Amino acid sequence: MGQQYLDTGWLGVAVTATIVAFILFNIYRARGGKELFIRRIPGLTAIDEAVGRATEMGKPVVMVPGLGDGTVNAKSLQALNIFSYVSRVAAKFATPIIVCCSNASLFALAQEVIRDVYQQEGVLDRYDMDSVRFISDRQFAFAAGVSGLVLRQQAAAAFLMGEFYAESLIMAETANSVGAIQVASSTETTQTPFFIAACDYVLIGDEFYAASAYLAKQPVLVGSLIGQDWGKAFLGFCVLVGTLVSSVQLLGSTTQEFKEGKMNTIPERIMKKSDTFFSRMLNPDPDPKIEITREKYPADQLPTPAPKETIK
Amino acid sequence: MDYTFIKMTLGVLATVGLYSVLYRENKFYRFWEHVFLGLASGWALVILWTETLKSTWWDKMLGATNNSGQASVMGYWAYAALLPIGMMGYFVFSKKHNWISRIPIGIILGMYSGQQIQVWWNRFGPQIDNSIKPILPTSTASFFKPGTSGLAPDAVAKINSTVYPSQAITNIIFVVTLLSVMSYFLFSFDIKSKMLKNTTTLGRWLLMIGFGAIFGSTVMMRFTLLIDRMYFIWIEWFKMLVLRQPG
Amino acid sequence: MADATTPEMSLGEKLQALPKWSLYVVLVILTSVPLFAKLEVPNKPVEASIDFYGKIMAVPDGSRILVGSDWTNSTRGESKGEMKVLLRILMRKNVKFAFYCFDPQAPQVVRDTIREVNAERIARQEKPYRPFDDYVSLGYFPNAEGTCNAINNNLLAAFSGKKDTPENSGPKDVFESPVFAGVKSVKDFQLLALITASSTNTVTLERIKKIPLLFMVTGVMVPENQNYYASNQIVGLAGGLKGVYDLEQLMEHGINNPGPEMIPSSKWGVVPGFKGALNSGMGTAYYPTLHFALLLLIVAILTGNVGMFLAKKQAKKGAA
Amino acid sequence: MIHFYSMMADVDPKSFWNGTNNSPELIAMIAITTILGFIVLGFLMVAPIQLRKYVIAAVTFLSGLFYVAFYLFPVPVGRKPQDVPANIVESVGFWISDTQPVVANFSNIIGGFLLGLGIYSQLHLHIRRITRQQTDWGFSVVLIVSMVAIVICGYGDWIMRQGPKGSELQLQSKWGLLNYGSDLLFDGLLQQMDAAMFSMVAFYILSAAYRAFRARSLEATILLIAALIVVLSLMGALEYVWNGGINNLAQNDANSFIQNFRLTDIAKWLKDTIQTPAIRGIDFGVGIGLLAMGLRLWLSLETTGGNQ
Repeated sequence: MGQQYLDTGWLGVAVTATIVAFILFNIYRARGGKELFIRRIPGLTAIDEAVGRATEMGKPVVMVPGLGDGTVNAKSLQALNIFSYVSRVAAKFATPIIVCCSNASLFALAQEVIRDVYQQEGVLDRYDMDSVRFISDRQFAFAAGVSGLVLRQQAAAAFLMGEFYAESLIMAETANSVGAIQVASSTETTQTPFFIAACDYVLIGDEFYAASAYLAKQPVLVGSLIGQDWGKAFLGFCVLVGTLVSSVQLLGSTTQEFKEGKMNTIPERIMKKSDTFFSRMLNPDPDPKIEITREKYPADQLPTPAPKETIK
Repeated sequence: MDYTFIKMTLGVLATVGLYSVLYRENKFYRFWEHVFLGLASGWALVILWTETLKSTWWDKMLGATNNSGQASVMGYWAYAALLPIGMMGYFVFSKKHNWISRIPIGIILGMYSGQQIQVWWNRFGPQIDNSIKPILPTSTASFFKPGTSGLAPDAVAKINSTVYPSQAITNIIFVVTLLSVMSYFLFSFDIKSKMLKNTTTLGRWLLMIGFGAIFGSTVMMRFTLLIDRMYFIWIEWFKMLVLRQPG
Repeated sequence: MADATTPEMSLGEKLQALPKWSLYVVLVILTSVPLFAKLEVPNKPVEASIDFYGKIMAVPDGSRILVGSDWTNSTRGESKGEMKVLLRILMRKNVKFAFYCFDPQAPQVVRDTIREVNAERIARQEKPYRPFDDYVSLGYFPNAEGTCNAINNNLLAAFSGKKDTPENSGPKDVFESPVFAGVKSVKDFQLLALITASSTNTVTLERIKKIPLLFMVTGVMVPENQNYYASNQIVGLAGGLKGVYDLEQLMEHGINNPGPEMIPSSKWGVVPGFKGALNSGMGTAYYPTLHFALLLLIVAILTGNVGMFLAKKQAKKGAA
Repeated sequence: MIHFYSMMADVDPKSFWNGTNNSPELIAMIAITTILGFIVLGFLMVAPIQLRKYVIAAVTFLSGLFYVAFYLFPVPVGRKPQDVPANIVESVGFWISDTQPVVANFSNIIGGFLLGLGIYSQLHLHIRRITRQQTDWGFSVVLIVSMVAIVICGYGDWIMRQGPKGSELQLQSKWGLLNYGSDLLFDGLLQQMDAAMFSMVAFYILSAAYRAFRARSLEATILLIAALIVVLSLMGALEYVWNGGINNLAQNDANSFIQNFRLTDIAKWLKDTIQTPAIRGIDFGVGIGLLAMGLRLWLSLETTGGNQ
């Protein structure tokens, strides 16, 4: 049996696998052409409204796919999915767009994705390479650059979506001060209240992940979204059942205690949380003394040790 | 005029310059903004080699020797493959081969997504465990948990291990909060059923309490950083450098 | 933009439309002036801070811990205070430590902070902490995710090839340092204390599972980490300026330490403080000033709301 | 000291994947790998269009597969230094855990190689602005000058520190122009500007709170009250007065039930009972969302950019 299964128990793998299965199954269903329902997310209508407004005013739409951690990741990619929808609309009405990227890999991807959009809309001539920009990969230089841009360009709409940290409010307030419509969403729970305070429309929590499913209406996304719902429902159910079961168990008493991989009999005492069924499942306590002896590599396959005098 | 004075004064100027945008966008701000962006990108170029590629790529690829010139770390040749892979990214500007730039990105995203699957349980398992709370009182001796000050340790331990009605209620609120907030984020269920509708609304209210609390504790930090800036300007620069007084 | 106030506005509308810059000016004044005065404010440490202090004091003297540092000057106000508190405790307990960073600037900032704390110690005739012998800088690691995985999975491989510079000598392999004497895996460190201002907190607790984690985070991260603290994924938490001030007070008074200003805790026995040592730091310096800023915030919010209600009344009157 | 020897042995046993520093075989392998890499690149350029999709998908899948295996594949129990794997399963287990530290930095290294793209985009924009004398072209000059300056000073300083006299540079008295330059630009300016920009958030919070925190709706009111309670609980002085008052009500009886209404306890209750589960509720959702996103990316199930 592997160390990792001793540490986390099979349960972790099982639960992860279950949720993965849920997601894949629903994607499969959706791909099968089954019409699946997803609820309207308030605030999404705002996207079209914002772009429309920008078109009337002939001012640019600014899009910021968040900070990201040095390289491109799923969150910024998700933001790009939403932005490709926005730029699709913008491309139709020839509304100028600016996408501000915080790292080079994201810039490379955005550059390609957005150009694809213009190409698909058959207006590649309208695409300006400088509308997708690398601002800075340094958090606050990025913030300074974006706010400067927003102020000078007098942006009519700002989309702040993805991984935002402290800079969230700098950008939101600046955009607000030039009277831009703002649609915002941060995967960082801690920033959401500030978006709520400063922006017109906010996508909370994983509404952000739901958004692109709703906009793009790709079967894959819709299916995955439903799979996620099943996952959430499943977790909620586990918590509920777990709570009831252990609450009842705690009323009783026990004469057994599970410790370091063994069940020991002990004098009767009231149940502790650690004795309950769920707690035991979730906290496997492997025997730390498991030993396995294997043969060793011959010394000549090891790098030559440094002479002693060099080591203090 | 010694070096420290110049350095600190420049820092103060830069600070004031950036602050000036609070009043309105102006040339002074624009100047410092561009200095900032220039320095940031330049610095990124510097640390690209000195802090990232040198230590995590070049040295690992060639291995290292300790002071006496003996091998102390083996070199891994596989790293060499990363250079051509990195170069593929530069095809993004090519009309014909831009798709190749998707390969390095694909690798980065692949590793990222693999780890999402790896770490999911590590992060949420313990939280699920902790969310399972006793909601039935194990003792009705008193409604509230008795105070423990001035009691013997074992008595304290006994009180702490008992679930009093008040705690049971608290725990119920906890579980209800968790579940109703989660229900708010169910997208595929049609909110026709009154029951679900109510829980989601409740969920949204409870969310707002959470956000309020977050706002509260964030304010502390933001103000602290401003205070620190003011400390830099008034105490470290003005008082200690300009007036030459002890802090 | 509701900046311009016009004479014919009613009081209610005026209260709702104070020009931004006026608020800003008041804020600057309120955060500057109190700094010149030396103020003392009472305080009650939160449970998380008490646990932090208890855990770090429980580390046997002369043993070793791992320190993750992931902050730069941009969060100096909070993170530096936290770092200083940690360093003071470790040095007084003569606990050796190795620190790694996930931000290219972090190593330098840590070294500067250590230099400051050493200066304090020298001024008080205490032995300073010497690089390489008492602590090792493992330097910067660009990829937090991968590195944390590696630390948990194979610490030696994760840190292999890293060099640090002892006093008056060239760079040496970190494994030659006494700090790493006999180290085979991450389990040979008592615990990991992470001072972070970024999302490396989750990255760390998602991946490093083999030793207890203590976090020192910025104020904004407190609620998120409160969650991990509640689920015992981290065993102690110092959050923001309040956390720093808590710890500075705990260093002064200890836990359940009989006396006029005893800090009680049912979780802990008597944990001594460092009476007479230099315990006051940035927390003590900034915490009073914070009050004025927070007060302004509250006043501003109330003004806005009062204004709103007055305006509503006005409107009703107008309608009637 | 013996631990050092055994430790080095723990780090890398000689294997197919590594070689000793400067050893001819290592250098040869490096050369071969690089050349192969570029040959592959050459092939890709002539690759038929219908193949492209699969190439990208395969690459993504393989790189993701490593960490999935790292998670799922049984880690051999109680492995000790210099152990030889007992069977095929173990040798794979060993290989995975030995390779992970190597793979760990790949994405950052590749990301590093891509940095040039970002810099190129910046320079392209600003140089064009200068050559065409567009508005604010002067500021573009400023940007480029400061970029060049810090690059020169930064590398100059670094090279000097790597050199034989490197350790001397810990003393400012030994500094040369480049050292001063890099210290001034980085420590004196860049760091300070970071801090300055960050601290500006305080102003924005104040104005946002003043503008937006109005008891307009029930939701807003709830948010407002919760925020106020926490803010108040952060003010030690006020907290002290409040708790003192409560204490008097309770006639200093530490065990009185009224003690539950100390500001500290109310805030704590709010934190533990509402805030924590609320955040956890969101996190569960976001976590699963991330997991799903990861899964879709790993298996290349969706077309990035939401093509229609």
